[in-house]
Amino acid sequence: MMLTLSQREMEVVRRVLNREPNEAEWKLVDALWSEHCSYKSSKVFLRSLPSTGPNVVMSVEDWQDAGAVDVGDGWALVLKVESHNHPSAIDPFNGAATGVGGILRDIISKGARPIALLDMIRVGRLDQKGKWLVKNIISGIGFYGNSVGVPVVGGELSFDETYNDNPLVDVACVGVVKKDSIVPSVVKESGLKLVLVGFTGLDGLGGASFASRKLSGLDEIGAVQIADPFAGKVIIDLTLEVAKDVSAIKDLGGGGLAVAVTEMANGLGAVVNLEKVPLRYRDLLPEEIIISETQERMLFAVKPEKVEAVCSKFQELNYPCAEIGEISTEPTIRFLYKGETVAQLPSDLLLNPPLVVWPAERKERSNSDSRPVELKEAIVRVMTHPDLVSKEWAYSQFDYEVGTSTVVKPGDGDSAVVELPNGRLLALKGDANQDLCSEDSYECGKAIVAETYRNLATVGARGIALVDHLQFGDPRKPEVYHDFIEAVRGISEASKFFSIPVVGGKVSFHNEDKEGNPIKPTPLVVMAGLVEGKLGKGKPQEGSLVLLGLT
Amino acid sequence: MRTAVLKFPGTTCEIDVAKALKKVGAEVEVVQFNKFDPDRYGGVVIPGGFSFGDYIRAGTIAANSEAMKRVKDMADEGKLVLGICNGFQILVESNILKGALLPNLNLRFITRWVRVKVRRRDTQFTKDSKETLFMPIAHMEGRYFLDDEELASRLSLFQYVDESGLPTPEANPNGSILNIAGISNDAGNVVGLMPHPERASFSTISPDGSTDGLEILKVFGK
Amino acid sequence: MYRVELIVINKDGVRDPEGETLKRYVLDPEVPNRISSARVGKFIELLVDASSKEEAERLVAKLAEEKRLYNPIVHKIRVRAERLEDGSS
Amino acid sequence: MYRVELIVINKDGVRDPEGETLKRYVLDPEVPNRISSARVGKFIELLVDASSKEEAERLVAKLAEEKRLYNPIVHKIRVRAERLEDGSS
Ligand SMILES: Nc1ncnc2c1ncn2[C@@H]1O[C@H](COP(=O)(O)OP(=O)(O)O)[C@@H](O)[C@H]1O
Repeated sequence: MMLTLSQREMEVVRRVLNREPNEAEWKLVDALWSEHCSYKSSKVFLRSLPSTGPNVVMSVEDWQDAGAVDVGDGWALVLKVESHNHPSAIDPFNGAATGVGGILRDIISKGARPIALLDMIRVGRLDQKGKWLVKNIISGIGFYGNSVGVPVVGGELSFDETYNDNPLVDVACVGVVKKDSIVPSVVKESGLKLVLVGFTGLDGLGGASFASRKLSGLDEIGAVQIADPFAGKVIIDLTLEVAKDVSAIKDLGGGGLAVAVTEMANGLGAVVNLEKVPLRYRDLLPEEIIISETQERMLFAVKPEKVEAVCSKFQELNYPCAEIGEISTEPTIRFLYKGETVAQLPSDLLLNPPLVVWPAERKERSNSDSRPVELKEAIVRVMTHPDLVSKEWAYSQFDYEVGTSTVVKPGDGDSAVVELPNGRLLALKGDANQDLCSEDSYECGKAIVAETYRNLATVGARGIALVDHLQFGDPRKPEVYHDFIEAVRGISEASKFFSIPVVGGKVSFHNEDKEGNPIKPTPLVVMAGLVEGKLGKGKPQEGSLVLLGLT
Repeated sequence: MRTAVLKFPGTTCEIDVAKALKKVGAEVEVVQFNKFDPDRYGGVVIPGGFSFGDYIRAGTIAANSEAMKRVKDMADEGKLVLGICNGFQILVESNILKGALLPNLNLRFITRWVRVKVRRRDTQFTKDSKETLFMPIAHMEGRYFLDDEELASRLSLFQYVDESGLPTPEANPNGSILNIAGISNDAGNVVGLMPHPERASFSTISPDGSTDGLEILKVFGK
Repeated sequence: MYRVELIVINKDGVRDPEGETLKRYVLDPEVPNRISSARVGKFIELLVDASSKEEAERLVAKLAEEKRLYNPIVHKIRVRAERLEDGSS
Repeated sequence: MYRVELIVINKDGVRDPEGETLKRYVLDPEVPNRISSARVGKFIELLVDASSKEEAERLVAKLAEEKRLYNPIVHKIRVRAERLEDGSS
């Protein structure tokens, strides 16, 4: 059994339970207490980000879901960003594609219709492997986004050797929903039925135990997730159709059913009958069903009398849908298989891992690699850097016109602009700056917020909300942790300065190369804004160039 | 005209098409493929997207559906049938229109605004339309092919052209024979094309404010 | 039980850009003059319940035709069945 | 001259949405219970100049690996060579 829990954490579990958990229970705790799901190393700092404001409809509760802001006429905008870095490093096509699928399901979990995607890609040296990575990442994003009919309206494509082994694939999505129809991710009453749609398979299983049992020598298999955008599209369409009939929606991401059920119960309890879970492979073990990370699945909490109505929609398209359990009053999460208890743990324990604060230390910076450069050489170097050449080959592979609302298209402006259902124009942009961040992460945190805002301003928009994504190396390394803390401080300060609520975000640690060196710190922000007055669009025909600010 | 917009699982453009059809005054209904009653409609539009994921080949699985047998009946009765992008692929895969749509020559998905020239006036869709139309394409498998060039030329309805109206190789985004962007049957009531007229129906999103797509769609408004 | 391979490939005379690109940009620079042709197609493998190799092949060929798993204007197919040892029939 | 087939297909245990969709929406409705599995992959056919079947297969397997014609994390390959009668070697 492979666990990521520390000795100290295991002690806490034993003490609270006053017994030794069984294997399935360890895996359950391991999934819920993972950095990915629990934010145990980052939560303390994330609390400093300003998450409220007059326009905030739904703020981020415990950093688990997308937030929403008011965009007028009864409409709310839901916004989220996420990365799929590690899967993209080993299987760039499916890794990037499943990243798109994941972010889309976050948006539909709120009952919102996804209307636009952004992709921010960072890869290393453009050697044979680098080219293979970019090419497949871009086609993977297009494959999923195009197939489900959500336009990819903008993004970034940047190159830096720090990403040689660890490319960064960030995707952001915005969706729209009537303010009074937002669906929560958590339940408030017991007696609701848990309904799961989609098959469960081997995908994302830690691998070790399964591989050694059945597929000797193929340890990575479980870790590979294959994208199925067709299933993704069915899920999007039908989830939005049944949203009015359900009490809560949760998508299944990292940690699978274990995490979705526990977080949905939110302190109440749940009973899940694992034999009712529709399986793609008959011989999955009960504890594997609990933590499988198969894509294109959703969990609904549904009033008993509505279950039939919800499932019949899916069954009509031959898509599996099953009632697998219910929400209980007793605050315990119980997984049963044919009546036998597989795992039984207090909700409280699962939802509250011991938080950690690692030692932090500022790294000595050396400015040694600066040398005098000739102006001509500098200009040529800058103008031919792959970061700055036309990205048309990339964005022309995305269907950025679907939805008939993309007003400012990729390549046409510094921000993308899409038309909202109420006729208002929404500007979107994502930015990061790994070079500045490796110099001074605090200044960089401020600078990327300001840069994103400037990009919105070029189309005449004022920022209304942002989401951030904090990508760093191993938090147990003091310099890495220091940079992380400082970046959050910078983003927080700038967001407060501009009065822009941070309505969501994500943290991705452990981004490092094969030798264990961390990537340059790469916090990233995505901002949404509304165009006020006239849209700034198109190429200027005449006029003077005016430069603002000190050079 | 009462017009059905036929939705398969994986169709992505049904809302856009319905929006554009309403603009020309058509009475539009988006219909699920398994609930399609052709007798209720004077015309049908099969919109773009990735029906059944476009697995095996674009349009193949949808072409096997009952719904497409009914579309065939409508076509035979002389009703209006329009297939856009994936809809064109489905019409070809169902043998309602002749030929094949192969992967683009550059093997990549391509989004781009293109100009097409109207080559025939004997269809209800084009009998009084403008000479050239500006519309976007967005597809992976749009290279029109037919093993009989003479026939292809006869069916050819829209042809990719450059700024000066010539069907040059540079104007051909995907390698279609004879720069074919769309075809019609001999009777002129069934049309399939790769460009998206519904995306060229709103001046806010077209690069030059034009709305040439309406030229093709307006027949449903009658 | 039979394992049946259905291979769908462009007819001779229909361009195959994937094969051409593979040959020109990947294979020829690596092993010049060793590879005189490259064609790329689709591979479909089915496990079929049938009473003989011929029946399995006939069934798959019929399905390919009727369900248009290939487009006869551009593609040709090859069907090959092989009996599986532990099959039930 | 050898005709070499290179088949690239998802590993066992790695799911194959294309095969699943084909089975669920096309094959099962047409011939229920006759087909127990459908997998879809890529088919590459090369004409290779080599001195033996083994050498031809080795060359193609090496090219597949080095030129990333498949991703070993996700795919497995099969390589099969066959001597052509009128071949030059
Ligand atoms: N990965 C990508 N996906 C989609 N659009 C992209 C991507 N990378 C760049 N773009 C688009 O290409 C255009 C130019 O990009 P870039 O050169 O990075 O501009 P900027 O320096 O202003 O950010 C922008 O419209 C941007 O949204």
